[in-house]
Amino acid sequence: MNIEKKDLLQLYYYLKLTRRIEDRVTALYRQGRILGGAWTSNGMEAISVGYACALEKNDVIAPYFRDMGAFLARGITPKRIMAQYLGKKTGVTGGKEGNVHAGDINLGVLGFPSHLADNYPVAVGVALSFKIRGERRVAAACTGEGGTSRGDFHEALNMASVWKVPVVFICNNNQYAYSTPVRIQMAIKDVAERAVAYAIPSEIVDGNDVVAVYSAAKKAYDRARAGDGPTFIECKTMRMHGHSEHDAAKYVPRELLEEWKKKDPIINMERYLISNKVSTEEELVNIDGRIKKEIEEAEEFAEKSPLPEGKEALEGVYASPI
Amino acid sequence: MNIEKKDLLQLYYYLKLTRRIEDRVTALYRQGRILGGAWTSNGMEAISVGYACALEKNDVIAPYFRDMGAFLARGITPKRIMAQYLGKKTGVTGGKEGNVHAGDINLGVLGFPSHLADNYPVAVGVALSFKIRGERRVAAACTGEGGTSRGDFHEALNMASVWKVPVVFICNNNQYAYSTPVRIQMAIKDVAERAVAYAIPSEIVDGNDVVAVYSAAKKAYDRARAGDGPTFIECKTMRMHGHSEHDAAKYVPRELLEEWKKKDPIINMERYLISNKVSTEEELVNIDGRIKKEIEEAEEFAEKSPLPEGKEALEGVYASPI
Amino acid sequence: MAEVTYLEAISQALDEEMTRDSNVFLLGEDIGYYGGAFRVTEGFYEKFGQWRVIDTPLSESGFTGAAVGAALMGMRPVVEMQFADFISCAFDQIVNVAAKNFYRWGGKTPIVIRAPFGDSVHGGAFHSQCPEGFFFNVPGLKMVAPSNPYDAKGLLKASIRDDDPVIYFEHKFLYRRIKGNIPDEDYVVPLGKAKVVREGADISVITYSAMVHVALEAAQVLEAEGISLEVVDLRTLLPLDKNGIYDSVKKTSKAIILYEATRTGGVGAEVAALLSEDMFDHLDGPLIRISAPDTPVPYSPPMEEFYMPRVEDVVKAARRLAAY
Amino acid sequence: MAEVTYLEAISQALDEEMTRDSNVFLLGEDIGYYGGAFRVTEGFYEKFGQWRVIDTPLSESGFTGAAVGAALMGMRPVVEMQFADFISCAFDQIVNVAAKNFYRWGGKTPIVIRAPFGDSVHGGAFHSQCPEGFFFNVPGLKMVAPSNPYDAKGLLKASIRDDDPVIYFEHKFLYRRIKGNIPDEDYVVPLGKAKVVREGADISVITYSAMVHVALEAAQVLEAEGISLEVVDLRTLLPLDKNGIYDSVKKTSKAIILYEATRTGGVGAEVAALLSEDMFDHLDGPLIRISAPDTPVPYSPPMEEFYMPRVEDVVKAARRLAAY
Ligand SMILES: Cc1ncc(C[n+]2csc(CCOP(=O)(O)OP(=O)(O)O)c2C)c(N)n1
Ligand SMILES: Cc1ncc(C[n+]2csc(CCOP(=O)(O)OP(=O)(O)O)c2C)c(N)n1
Ligand SMILES: [Mg+2]
Ligand SMILES: [Mg+2]
Repeated sequence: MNIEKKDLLQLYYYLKLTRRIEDRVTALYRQGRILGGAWTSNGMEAISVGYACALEKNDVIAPYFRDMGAFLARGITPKRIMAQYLGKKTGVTGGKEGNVHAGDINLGVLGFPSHLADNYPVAVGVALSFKIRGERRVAAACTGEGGTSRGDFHEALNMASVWKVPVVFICNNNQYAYSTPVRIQMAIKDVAERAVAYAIPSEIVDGNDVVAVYSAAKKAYDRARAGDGPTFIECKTMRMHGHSEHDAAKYVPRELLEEWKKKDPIINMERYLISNKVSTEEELVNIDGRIKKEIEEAEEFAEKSPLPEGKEALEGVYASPI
Repeated sequence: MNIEKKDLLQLYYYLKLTRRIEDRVTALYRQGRILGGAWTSNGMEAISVGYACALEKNDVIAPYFRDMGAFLARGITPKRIMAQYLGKKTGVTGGKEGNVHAGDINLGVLGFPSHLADNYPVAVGVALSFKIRGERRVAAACTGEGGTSRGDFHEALNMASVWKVPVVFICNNNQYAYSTPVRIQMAIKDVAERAVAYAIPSEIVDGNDVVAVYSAAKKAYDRARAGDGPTFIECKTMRMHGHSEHDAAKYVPRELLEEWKKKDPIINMERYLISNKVSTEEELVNIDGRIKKEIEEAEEFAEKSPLPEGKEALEGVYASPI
Repeated sequence: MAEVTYLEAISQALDEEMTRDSNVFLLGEDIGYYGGAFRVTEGFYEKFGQWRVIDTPLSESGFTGAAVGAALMGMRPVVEMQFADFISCAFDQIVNVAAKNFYRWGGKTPIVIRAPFGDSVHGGAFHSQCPEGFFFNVPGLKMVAPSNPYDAKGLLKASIRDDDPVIYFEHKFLYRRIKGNIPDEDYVVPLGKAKVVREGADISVITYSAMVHVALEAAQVLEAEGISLEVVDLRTLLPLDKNGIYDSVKKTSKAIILYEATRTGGVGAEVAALLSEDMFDHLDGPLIRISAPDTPVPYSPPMEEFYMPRVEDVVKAARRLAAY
Repeated sequence: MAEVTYLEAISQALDEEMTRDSNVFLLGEDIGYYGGAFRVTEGFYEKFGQWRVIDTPLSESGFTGAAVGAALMGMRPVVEMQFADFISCAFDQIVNVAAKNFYRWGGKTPIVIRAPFGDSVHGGAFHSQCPEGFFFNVPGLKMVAPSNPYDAKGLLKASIRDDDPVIYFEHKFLYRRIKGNIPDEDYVVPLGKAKVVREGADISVITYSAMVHVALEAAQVLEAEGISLEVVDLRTLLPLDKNGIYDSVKKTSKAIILYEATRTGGVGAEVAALLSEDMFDHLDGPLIRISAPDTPVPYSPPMEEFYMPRVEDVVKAARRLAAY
């Protein structure tokens, strides 16, 4: 696939933005400034950046909680995201929800329900609406490999294939579901084998190679848009931290982490851009500088934003209150 | 597989018993003597008879509502079954439930919950208990091809394979789920393709050939007992009546029914027994005579049995009432 | 004006809403080519085509989730559960996704879930349940349960036009047994409004769905004895029309709460709780709940009959309260 | 006697029951090698082995169904939901299979489902719910919700030894915050018995789980004002200990019902309904329910605080009732 420079640099930008924003989240969580939990996509950024950047403006995503990159790439700004983490009124959900449990229908981002794989049937319904209305839009849904053990995964893929709707299922296979390794999550080697049961074509890609993810996603979206139905894309990666910030992940063999450290998606991409002469080191440093500034501003914005008032808890239960 | 004469005759006996008892159920339903619904396994008897007869005494089944043959083969007597249909106190559930929504733990028969495929994870749990306790017993669960679209199907097969427990999944693929043909139930050709997603070996058998079902089941049980884990068996058949007695099934092409009429499992088996000189026509007529008598007695028993009293409805909600 | 059955009223509402708004479409098992287990959508497949009357795989959670997704895109899906009993398979999608989307992130989710419920077909524990209690502790959901053709049509239209997820409980017993006149013109019955279906002076019977008819029968029996029942049909179960309930009890000072679901934790408990909180000074006697007992629905006729609330239960309770 | 946390009490109960009865085993996500998201089963994997502390795939419905199957074979499985919020995925297996097996066909189903519930970790709508209301209209189930280490251990043992399906709601807020002395010897706290945890004369506060501590705090505040609260800890939610509740209200004639779940249709409604039916002649004032409002659990601290029932809510309600 021939990808233009501006698109490649955009991929790089979102990779780096994701990394830096999540690093700040982690720091703020450790300072006790973010309450609840903090889950990041550290080392896995290429997946959500890749699948989201390959979409068109009118497409829709049903992300899961490691998809910060997709939130950003869809246009949810760092300001709104930082404010969301701090529970501020200016956050994506006005403080109703924390971290990436958020959505913005105008940007084609559905809110992530914690219950893993619940977003898969929802994405099928999104795609179904496109099919019914004859729109050339696609839906992309992502979940972890653990989430693929849930019944809703099965029901979603089955419906999608029978109805041949324009949905692409992405799976972040980071080898663990919390502490549970793939080996006791499923008896197959590749999650992609699951797609066989629905006659859905699948592809396995290096989840640490953003260009690979982007290209595979783009191809699948094209198929979907052409009316050829769903695709399943398994992105192989590794969760480099604990499940969340409060998990030391002692259950992960250190060698595994060492091995994957070498495959960092950002370093990968920098190497790619420079060795292919798409970009210069200087250019990348400039991008990074821009990102740092953006995040500083976002953080400042978030800090200065007001908290909601307690009684706002009562608002917005119904779209048409009685 | 070499099957002894007595076992072959037993298969024949249960096939015929199932057919005759369900014919009576249908007649009584039409007379308004059986309330609610009446679902039969007409033309599909070979499946439940086959998989149940291949089991050992201590094994356990999690049947579904077309498994009259399995109920009978496990030793639930025609008397108790007829009384069950008539809502009598002497029925399998004492009137608490109707038709084959029944179970008898002492005979290794779990009660069927209407919610299709709910019995699949339950059967995995049964098999898990055998594994934990080191018992050489197996569990067999059956559902229709429609039921395999449910999430519980997926979760069950996945767990069974990861845990390698002694369970055998049987699927009655009778080409329709109520009015829904397989073509809009799933995008694959054979239900057995679903097993690939779990690395579970599968077999497709002629569901109208009781010897084939019996042999495939026996082989799968042997595997399970040897500690080699689950098997999935798809039995191809055809639902020869409506979904239930009140469905005329106009949505089924008549030619399909004509075609499958020629493959009636009972006629199949009679032909097999006689052409292989296992049995004589006379012997089979005698068996049938015995069955007729048994059913007459069962019906009489059921008719004469008392109905429960209304207030018995309050009993048995809890095993340990507080 | 035309006389229609309760079932025809439902069918008409679907037909008219689908004709009015191309965003309305249907999903469920056997609703298309076959016309539905209860034949509510007979002829729809021919009229609206396979993509507006979708025969789904056997996947309640899946197709409810799909309805949610379509609703988020501006469609107005109406899901049919073949029997309300199977709604439990879609429980998670309903309570955690559909009901919370709007609050959590502003995702409008206008889905309607039609759930044929209640005892009538001698179906035993799995074809007779009244599952409204499962969903009664779920903010963000709405629930309605009409008792007659007029409300059946008007509430279904209102539910389809509403921007929130609504579970529409249609009673199987009423399908072909209850007839009524309905206007020829388009109308809705607004969500959230109870209705006094019989005025009375002595005791309020607060009830819904099929039990409304039991209450009305009891009222007739009691009239002869000089006890005057007022019958309040809740129509919408969630959120409850508090004022509608209170207005009646202010008048009568006594209340019976009648429902077909099992006793503990159902809609009846909430009505009692509301009255005991807000109407304490108006109450001249204990509240009496009449419901099914706390058991699964039994199959055998004598037990099934025993299980169901009866006219005589209401009559007895009313006599007791009248004498209080 | 030894002082333990609420969490340690739960852990001890599991350990002792597994040691006592080889049929007891555990299933859940990350409970084995890792020791559980809240570390309740830390060290169990090493002690009991992988087939008694089973790390399951991410399949709540599946592993709950598997527990049902094992229970039918005479095992005594204890299932852990990682958060109670995820119990909704297993709803169908719980209400239709586990809860109805015994009634429908005599299948004894002694499973325990441990559900860490309640607000405490600033987890927002999906890590804070009190889902007991979902299951409160389900005959055949039992539900318990201990408020302290003694009950936590005793009720868990009783639940494991019980022959029916039990949902065991353990409150995340109490895990490490509440300590108490428990006997060294084996003991159980029988299911179905409420407990007066503070004697009082004027007003009964009927409550359970973490809210017991809110009630006790309020009682202390009010003591200074001469208002004497009696605090009744329900302990078992299903079936409710009616007599335990009634005995207290007979004494005080007034009642506040305090619960963390959302208001409509929860346990509180049923307690109010029972009192308004059976204790009408004893009541000298309206019943007052104090609960979370009817909204999902909000994340941002000011809203979360607003959402949670507070000591001052109880104090105010008690003053109002005392003056009644
Ligand atoms: C239905 C459900 N059960 C349990 C959880 C709790 N939980 C949150 S993340 C997680 C592990 C997820 O693993 P995976 O799907 O592989 O995603 P990853 O975290 O590895 O990206 C679990 C068990 C949940 N969110 N949803
Ligand atoms: C979860 C669930 N949804 C819906 C139903 C209603 N229903 C009963 S049988 C049936 C069709 C079943 O088809 P299949 O699984 O192929 O079994 P068959 O009747 O063909 O033997 C349906 C939809 C049900 N029993 N369970
Ligand atoms: Mg993972
Ligand atoms: Mg079928």
